Amino acid sequence: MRGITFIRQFGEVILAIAIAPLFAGWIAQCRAWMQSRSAPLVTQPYRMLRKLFSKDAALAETASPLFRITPYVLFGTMVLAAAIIPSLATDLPFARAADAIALIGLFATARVFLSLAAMDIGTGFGSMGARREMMIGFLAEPALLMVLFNASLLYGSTALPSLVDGYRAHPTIIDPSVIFAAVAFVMVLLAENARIPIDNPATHLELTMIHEAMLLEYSARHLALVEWASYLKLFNYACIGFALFVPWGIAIHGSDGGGVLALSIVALLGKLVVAGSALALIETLSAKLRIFRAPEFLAMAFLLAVLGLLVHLLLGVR
Amino acid sequence: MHLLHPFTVPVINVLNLLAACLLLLSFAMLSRRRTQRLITLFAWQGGILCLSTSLVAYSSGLHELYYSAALTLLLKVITLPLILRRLIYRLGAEWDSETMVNIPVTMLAGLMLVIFAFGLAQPISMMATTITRNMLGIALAVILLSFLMMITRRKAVTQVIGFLAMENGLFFAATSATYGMPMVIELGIALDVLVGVFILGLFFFQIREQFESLDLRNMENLKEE
Amino acid sequence: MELLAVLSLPLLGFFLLALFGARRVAPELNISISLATFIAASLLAVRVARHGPILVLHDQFFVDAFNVFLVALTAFVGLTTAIFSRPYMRIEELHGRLTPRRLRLYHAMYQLFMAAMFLALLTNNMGLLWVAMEAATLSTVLLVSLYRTRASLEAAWKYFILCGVGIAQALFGTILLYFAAEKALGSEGMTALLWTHLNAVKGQLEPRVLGLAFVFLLVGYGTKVGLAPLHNWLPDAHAEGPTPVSAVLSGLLLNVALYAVIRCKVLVEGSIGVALPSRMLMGFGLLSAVLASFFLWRQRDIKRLFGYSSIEHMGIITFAFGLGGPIANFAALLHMTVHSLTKSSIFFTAGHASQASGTQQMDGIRGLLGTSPTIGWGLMLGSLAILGMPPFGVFSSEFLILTTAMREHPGTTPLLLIALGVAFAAIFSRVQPMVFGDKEAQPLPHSPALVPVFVHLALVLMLGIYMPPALAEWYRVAARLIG
Amino acid sequence: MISALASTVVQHDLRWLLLLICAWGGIGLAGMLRQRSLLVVRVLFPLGSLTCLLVAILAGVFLASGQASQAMVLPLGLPDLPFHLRLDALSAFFLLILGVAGAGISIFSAGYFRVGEGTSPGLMGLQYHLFLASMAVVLLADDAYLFMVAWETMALSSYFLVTSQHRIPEIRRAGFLYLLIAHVGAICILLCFGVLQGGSWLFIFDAMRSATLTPLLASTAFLLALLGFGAKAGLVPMHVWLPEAHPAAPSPVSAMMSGLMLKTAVYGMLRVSFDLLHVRFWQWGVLLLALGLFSALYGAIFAAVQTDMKRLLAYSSIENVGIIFAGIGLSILFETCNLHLFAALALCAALVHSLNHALFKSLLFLTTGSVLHATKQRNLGKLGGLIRRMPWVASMALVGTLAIAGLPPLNGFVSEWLLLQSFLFTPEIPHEFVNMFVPLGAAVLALTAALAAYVMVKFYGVVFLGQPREASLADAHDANLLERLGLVWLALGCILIGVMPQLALRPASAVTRKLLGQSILPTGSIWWIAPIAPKQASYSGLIMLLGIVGVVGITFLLVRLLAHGRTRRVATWDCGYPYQNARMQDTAEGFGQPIRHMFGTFFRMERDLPAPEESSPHYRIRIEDRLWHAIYQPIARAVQWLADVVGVLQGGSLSIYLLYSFLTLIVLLVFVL
Repeated sequence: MRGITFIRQFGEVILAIAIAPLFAGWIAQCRAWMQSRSAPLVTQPYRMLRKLFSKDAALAETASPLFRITPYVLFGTMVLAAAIIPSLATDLPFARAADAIALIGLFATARVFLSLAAMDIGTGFGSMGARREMMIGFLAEPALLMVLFNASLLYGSTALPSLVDGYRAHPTIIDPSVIFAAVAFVMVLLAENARIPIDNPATHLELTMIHEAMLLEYSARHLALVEWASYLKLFNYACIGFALFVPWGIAIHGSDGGGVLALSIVALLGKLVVAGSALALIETLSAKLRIFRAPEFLAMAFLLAVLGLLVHLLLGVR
Repeated sequence: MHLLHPFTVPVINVLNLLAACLLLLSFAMLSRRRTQRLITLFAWQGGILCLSTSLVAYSSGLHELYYSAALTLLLKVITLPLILRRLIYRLGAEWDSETMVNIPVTMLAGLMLVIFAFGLAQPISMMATTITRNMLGIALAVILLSFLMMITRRKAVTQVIGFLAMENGLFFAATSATYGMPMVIELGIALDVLVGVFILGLFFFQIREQFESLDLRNMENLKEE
Repeated sequence: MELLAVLSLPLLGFFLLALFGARRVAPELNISISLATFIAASLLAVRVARHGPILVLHDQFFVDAFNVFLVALTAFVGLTTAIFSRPYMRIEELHGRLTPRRLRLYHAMYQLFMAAMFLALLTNNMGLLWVAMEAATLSTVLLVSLYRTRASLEAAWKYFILCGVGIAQALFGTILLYFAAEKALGSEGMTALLWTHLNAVKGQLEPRVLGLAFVFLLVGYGTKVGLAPLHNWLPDAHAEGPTPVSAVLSGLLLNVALYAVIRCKVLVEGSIGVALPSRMLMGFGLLSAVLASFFLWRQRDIKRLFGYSSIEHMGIITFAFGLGGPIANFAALLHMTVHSLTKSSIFFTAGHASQASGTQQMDGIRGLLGTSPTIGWGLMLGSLAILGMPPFGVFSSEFLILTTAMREHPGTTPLLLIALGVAFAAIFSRVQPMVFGDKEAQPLPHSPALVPVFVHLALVLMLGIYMPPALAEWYRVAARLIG
Repeated sequence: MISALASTVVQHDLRWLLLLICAWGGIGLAGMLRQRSLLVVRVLFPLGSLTCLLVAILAGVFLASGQASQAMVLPLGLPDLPFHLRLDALSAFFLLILGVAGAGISIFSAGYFRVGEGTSPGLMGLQYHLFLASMAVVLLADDAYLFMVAWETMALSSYFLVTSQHRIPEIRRAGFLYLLIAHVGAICILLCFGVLQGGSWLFIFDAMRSATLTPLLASTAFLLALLGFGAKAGLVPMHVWLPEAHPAAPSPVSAMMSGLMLKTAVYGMLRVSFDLLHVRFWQWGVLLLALGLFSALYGAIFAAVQTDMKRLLAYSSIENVGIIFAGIGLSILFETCNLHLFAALALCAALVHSLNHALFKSLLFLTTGSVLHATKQRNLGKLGGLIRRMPWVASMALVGTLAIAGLPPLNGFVSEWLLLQSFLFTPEIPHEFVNMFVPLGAAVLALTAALAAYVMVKFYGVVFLGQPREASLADAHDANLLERLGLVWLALGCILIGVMPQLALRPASAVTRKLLGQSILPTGSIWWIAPIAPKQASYSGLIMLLGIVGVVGITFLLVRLLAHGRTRRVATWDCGYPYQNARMQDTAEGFGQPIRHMFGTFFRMERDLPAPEESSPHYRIRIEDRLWHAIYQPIARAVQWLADVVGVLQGGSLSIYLLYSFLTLIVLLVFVL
């Protein structure tokens, strides 16, 4: 029994690592389609990773060990996060190590490391990126926390697997607050993953970039790990969203067997496809905001999440 | 007892007269400008005090009071005015006069004080067994008037005279209310007053040396800026 | 026997020093007489502690726990001040501010002043008390004007006139008291003014007269205590007199004057009840504390600053006596002790500090720690102690006073606290830059005698942490006497 | 044999503690023998550190033994009020904090203090150990008098420590402000005790415990305690002294003040509100919560715009104290609504955060001390790149930075997690509006935590990372052995509690059992903590750490094996910009710019903008606290005005003086009539 859960846990992590670049590739492809550009292959991220891994690394003279260790830490935290989030099943032995709040903490750890590494070299771009990244972070975190609060109020837990279980236990209830929370979550997701309208993953325009500014000095395997970590982050966020709002298809506690697992994999892939195209659509439809409009955007997210909370408290659905 | 004494009634009358004179003198001191005049008035006050004390002594048969009267005569009629006169002579201040606050206003304030003092003393003097009991009010009035005089004066010498006049009032109060204090204390008080005047005399010279004048308006440097 | 020694030794000292005060050995003579007085006072204190109150010489002298405690304190501070003044006055002489003749006057008057205070404390006769107080005033007037500068003359003049007038009021009060007593005790001449006799019959004294008498006595002796608004002489006299005189004025004379007020209060309360006198004392106390604290805020002269601080503390003590009851009286007595010790030690250090800097202006005194760590630390610790910082003893008494005030008159506590807070800010903001900072002052030509400072502070510290049971018992007895 | 020894130790815990406190006193006095000798410092401070350790062990043993309390009366103090001492779970917990953090700080101090920096080492040792001892006595005091004596001794000794470099005017000013506010706070505390005795007029804590107060009186006592302890803890708006005094002090002293002394205020608040007061009202909880959260946010925002590294940390202390007070407030709120388990959770969070803050804030202040010694610089704008010069200090500072930023798997996260968990239960509170508003507190808390991360990235990034902004930084040297020992001790503490939160939760639970009669769910497992129920929420720092380390290790190996590219050292690329230099990095001001932009209303800013044609343009910005101008300056002006008014009374004219006494006489006579 224990063995099986550990294997499942391991499998889930491997799957996450494997398909995270695919998800990014899928979004890029959708975006290109929607913007009537010729699309890169959906496997483009894998190619890039492979190319980067095979190169020699060029490290700035001033880089400290912190700079070199950060890609690994980033990758490690994201993998750990993937182990905690119930993307396929809820009976995960690792999930008990961290509830949703700890998950936010984990993401924050990654963010702090990345920002520190960006400041390590001592370039203007690096520190600017770090500053902006931290700014987005402290604005997004409260909003995300409110979203999770909302969910945990519904099901009386902050542990993600318990949330999913709880949802499955009362599938008939759809709380009106969920809608607010979902919108808020999507906004946070966009901000946290360097997406339009906050950031643009495809630009190196100095005045606007946030995430990319921090990666300027990375190369080869380090860059590959950082990129992979950011694919994983996007994937993780998507999975959190699925767990919170559309948990259909996730194997809950006690439901064993290969069939269920296969079904849940299919469900996950399906949800990713839909979510990816939706994200691409949002990105296509919106324009990049000036950096100082970002607080307004995130304040909006926060407001929505709080509204959801209040709606829940007011309507008192329990 | 004392009341059976044949001269009782006239003595009281005389005493009352003297007390009234004392009050009058106090008012006179309040309004005089010339230092020399003040000293004269002060000496008169002492004289009246001496007279009234001996009268009281005579009427009450307390011999101690004769000593008091003698002490008063010695100190307040002879010694102190003499010292003061010599002082102002040596200080060259015989002809000093001083400007004062509005005299009518001062007099009016003095009048209020007299009324206040009488009112205050009345219930107390009712309790007294002495024949001079009604004079307690006058004594208090003299004290308060001297106080007022000190407030209104701007010269060191006149302020001291005011201070001594107050001492007179006190002495008068002691005699009238209680037939005087015990002798030891009287002596002590007298000694203190004498020494005090000596010290002040010394001071006058030092003040004049330092400030070139006995005007107290020069002595307002120690204050909060 | 001890009592006679306490009274006569300073008097003897006065005559001796009046003759030899200008000699080189005069300071040592001064110290040894003070030491002898202190020994006699301690013996007296021990005797009273063992055998209870003493009445001697046809009841003219009376010693109980209340005044023997003050006698011991006075003798002690008198001794330490004499020790302190030895190098201090030498330096003053070197600086050319004093001549040997003046020193003779200083030494003689110092002993006369001590004698007057002992007489005031020990006498049982209210009239003699007055005489002694007046004598103390006269001797200190000469001490305040010792430098014969314009400022010191002005200060002495104001001191003399204000206290003279004040004490004249006290005399009138005494006359009224005698007047009332005569009716109760009969016109026995010498006995009618004896405090013990009065105390025995205080219930029969005429309330109306005693009420009036108390007003005059309070205003009279209160002027000497430095109660606002009768305090105006105090800062001037403290600032302009020689420092040892400021120390004894603050540390001793104010206490003695307050002692007189309290003796009167005990009598008056027996006649007219507790309410009126305590309300007056509390009113004066609060007003003094609050006004003084705001005055403190604007001071520039170091000795003036601590003069105002004395007003504040006298206000607090008066307030505590006004509160009455065993705890408040206990606290008031304790506060008298610690205030005397602390304030005199502050004046010692402040005196040396201004000598070293050549000015009494606090702006000119900087970086004492650099010049002389002992002076610096003495001033700093003394100031903290006087501001009521634990573990110093001032805090213990303030703790007791505050808690009793909260209990009896909760409305007064905010005022007290404002006074304490403002005083803290005022004094500390002045002391800190004097003690700290870069050094500007010159080293002193004579090494200062700072042992008294630290002995005082150590005693104050001890009283804050540990009170010997004998001392506590003594205070308790005295507090009970006051009622 | 050992168990017998242990049991005797447990039975006489308080006596042993007293002995150790005396030992501190002795160590301090011993330093006075050879005031100017550095040897004294090198020997005495380690001894003091050892004593700290023993204190921590004794406190820990007491907490583990589960005794109710030990009491003692000393034959000192006032005649009717001898010194009472009592050791119970609450004091033991805070003694534990004192001991654990104090040990690290003391051993660091042994390497830190030098001759010629302000106060002589011997005197410093006396003040330092007096400070330690008085804090311990504060925690043990069982009557108001001893408490006040110890409390003010603590203030006084720390004041002298703060002003040890008194030649600098700013330091003097800071010291004055500190002592003044401490004194005013102490007066409030004294008043609070005066109200608490409730008519018994006994100032022993036992009497206060049994006193029954009316709601009005109880609330008054609570508010006074809040003012008094809040002033010491640095709650907004009584915080103004903190960012002045903490930077002014030598770094180990800043560490003591921030790490330990602020905790005594927390202790006092807990002692009064949970132990001495017999009732609590939910409004108190709301007040404390609001004030705590506001302080937390305020501290974080101000920390983000600081340019002095120690000031930054000082503001961060305000933030953390705010979090602790918010936890206490929440606990009161729950407790008054009979939600005892949640109250225990919130209180536990506050307690654990106290411990955590003691560890990481001390650690960070100590690292600033090392930086200060190595570079003589406190200004963030003149530091940078120290990670290469001072690897030891930098790596320890990194631990502290991550911990204080509230990142898993370190200790800062644990307490914030617990507090957020307890916020989740606020909808259970049966008061309308309150249960709607309080969840917002969680958002404020999250915002604060995230801002703290921002602040700490700024701190660490600007000080240790990047390129040195000044040439002189090239000869910075790393900390010496004793200093390293202290840093490592504290850093290990941060890591250990992060990974094994049970170590802190067990003692904290002993406290909540005493104060609330309830403790959060104990788990036997060393792997998890699950304060309410495993299904509800669980956290494991250990698994997190192992997970991250494991994944990082595996990834590293895999990359090593599969993608074995070489590493070349090249010049910084920076988008190919060739004129790159150290001055182009973000300065402290630059890093704070988004915060200034967003929270501009909190600040009072003065900008000096250069004119366009200036040859050497200079941009300067000064940021001040609005509250200073809004609250403190008017008070100072009012006092000044009153002093001016009063000054008229002493006009110098003798006649006027005589008039005063005359009028007094008349008035009193009328009064008697």
